[in-house]
Amino acid sequence: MKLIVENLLCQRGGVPVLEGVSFTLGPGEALVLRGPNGSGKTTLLRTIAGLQPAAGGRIELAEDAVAYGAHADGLKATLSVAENLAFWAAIYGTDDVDTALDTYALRGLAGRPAQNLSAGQKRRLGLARLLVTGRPIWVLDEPTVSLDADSVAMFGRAVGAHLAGGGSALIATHIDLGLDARVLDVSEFAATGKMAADGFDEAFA
Amino acid sequence: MSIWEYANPRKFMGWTGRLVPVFVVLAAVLIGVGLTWGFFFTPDDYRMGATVKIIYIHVPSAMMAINAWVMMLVASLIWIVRRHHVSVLAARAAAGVGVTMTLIALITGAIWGQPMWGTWWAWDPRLTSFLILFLFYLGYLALWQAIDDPDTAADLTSVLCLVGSVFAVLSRYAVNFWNQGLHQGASLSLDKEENVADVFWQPLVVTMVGFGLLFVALVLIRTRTEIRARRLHALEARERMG
Amino acid sequence: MPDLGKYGTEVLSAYLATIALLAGLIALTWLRARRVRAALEQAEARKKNG
Amino acid sequence: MIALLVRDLKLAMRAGGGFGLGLAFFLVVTVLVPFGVGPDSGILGAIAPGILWIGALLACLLSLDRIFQLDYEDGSLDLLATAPIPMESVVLVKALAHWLTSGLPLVLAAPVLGVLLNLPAGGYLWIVVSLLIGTPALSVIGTFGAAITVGLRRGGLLLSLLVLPLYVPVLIFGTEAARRGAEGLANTTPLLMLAGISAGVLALLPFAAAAAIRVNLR
Repeated sequence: MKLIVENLLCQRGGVPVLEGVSFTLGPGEALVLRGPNGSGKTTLLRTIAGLQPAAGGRIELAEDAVAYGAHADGLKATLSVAENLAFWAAIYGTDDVDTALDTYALRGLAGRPAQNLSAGQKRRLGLARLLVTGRPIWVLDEPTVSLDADSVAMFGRAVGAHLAGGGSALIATHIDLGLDARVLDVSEFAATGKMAADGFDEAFA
Repeated sequence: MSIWEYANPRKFMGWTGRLVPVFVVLAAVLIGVGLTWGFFFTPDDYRMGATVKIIYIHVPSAMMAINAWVMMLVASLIWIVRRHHVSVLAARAAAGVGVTMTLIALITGAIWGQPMWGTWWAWDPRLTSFLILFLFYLGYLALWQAIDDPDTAADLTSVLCLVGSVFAVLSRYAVNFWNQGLHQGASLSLDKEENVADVFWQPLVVTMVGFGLLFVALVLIRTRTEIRARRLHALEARERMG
Repeated sequence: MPDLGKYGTEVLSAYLATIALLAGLIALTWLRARRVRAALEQAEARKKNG
Repeated sequence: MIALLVRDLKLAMRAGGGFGLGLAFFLVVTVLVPFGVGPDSGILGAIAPGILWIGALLACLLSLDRIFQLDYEDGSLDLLATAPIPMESVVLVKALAHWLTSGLPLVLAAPVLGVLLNLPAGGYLWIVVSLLIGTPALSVIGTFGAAITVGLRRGGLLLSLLVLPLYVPVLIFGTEAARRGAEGLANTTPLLMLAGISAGVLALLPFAAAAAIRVNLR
């Protein structure tokens, strides 16, 4: 399950943000995105996840391959940990809720409503959701926010297992996850306006 | 060069620049002539008396109110199919004119009907459907105001315009059905063509064409303004990005 | 001024309302056109020598 | 998709889910009317179908902006957009959930409130039938309005302005069917028109709503 990105042009609010972005992500590989805030990491990830149309260039990606994880974990406050995971498992048609609970040591919290969890526990539940999607390509935006040291290690191990299992991961983060991952500095692709997007501005300039 | 080239913003600004004054002058002349002709030089109607003179503003504005929405529908379709910025900006420009024309049609229609119905407002099917059209215009304009990103605004308003058009037609028939239900003897039918003797007819055509040209002139000016505003928004966004 | 008979007020009020609304629309359109044109020229100037 | 429906129903039932909100509002509106219109049962009886329909319509409107806004804020909408189920079916399921939690209770409560308004004897059956056919249309049109205004500031206010004009045909045919039924007149035409609108809306609007959501998620 490969992800190929060629000469991608990403836009935010009609203004080009990144241009000429190219990389490939094969099975078992991880790619970490670095770059200052607002340099377009989130826009790039949302474009690859399909939430935003690419303004130019090409993304070659199998259908239903991406599991997207963003700042907001998508948890329902009044549902318990187990119910949240069971819901997403049903949506994705998988049933390995138990492995997800064990990987992130949430077994003890299974019955507790999500609103009574700490920020770290909520984030672990959000990451546990990825295990339930059964999707090979993880596209994650700052996954380790509000995680303490050993939770980060727990996440690192989970990503390692995912890679070993033939999956791949594209992660925007500043923390070293202890993975042998290639690094891509997003600021190298900052848009300079050379590439003509089909936006309004260029047609007028 | 396909016709879409003409709608490229820069070319559009070019060829419309020369056209606007032409339309403005023509519209002013025609409306001036039509109204003075209709107001001063036509006899009173034996039944409606002098109120028949209101026909010269009610009919043209009512026609323009509907034409404006149809134009917005076409422009929205063009935006959705071909992503042409100028057409959706023209739709927004036309909405402003359309809502004013609907308001004029409503007010003049109510005033004209007053002697017949004895009240300022009667739920005549035609007037009621203009009232509903007016609400659709308000929703459309409010949606444009509520969204900052121009592309999102263009997409959402176009979808609303498409759906709104279907419901506007639906409401038109629902109102007809509903009014028959309430008072069997609805007002005497103010069908324009039916009781308009030819002496009233010529000035009416003149004012109609005048209103049409006024509509085109105003939409051209407002579209040019929208294009400039959109260009300004892009420049400011670029400045903010540093 | 033609004799408008008993409906004089109605006819006049209809014409006045229409003229007022049209004048309002034209004024709004014209003022906004000028304001946006001016703001755009400033932005273009800023862009040129910015 | 069933999982989404079950989840939404569970959320509605849970504390703060707002299940009884629409119903309570419908009750209050219907009780208030006689204070405004006067206790004369003759008048009330005549306008009862209209009052019940307007009450049901406003009660539906009340709970519309919660349909997508909560999911938008906690990120679920983004995740649903990348999930294997198409956005059109997400919209349909959301409309169905709204109908089950808000529309259906109104249909059941209407005859009870009809008593307060001195609804003529023949009217009870028809108010239920017309609401039963009409409320799905109210839910789907409302879901479309919610899809357009999700994520916009002051979306709730805008939602009402966009949706109410779209409700006019449903209100006209619904009330007409109920009123004629109450007076013993033939009301098959308005009922058929109402059913036509509900069917058409159910089939076509989810595509427009899904497109609107994709635009809002950009």
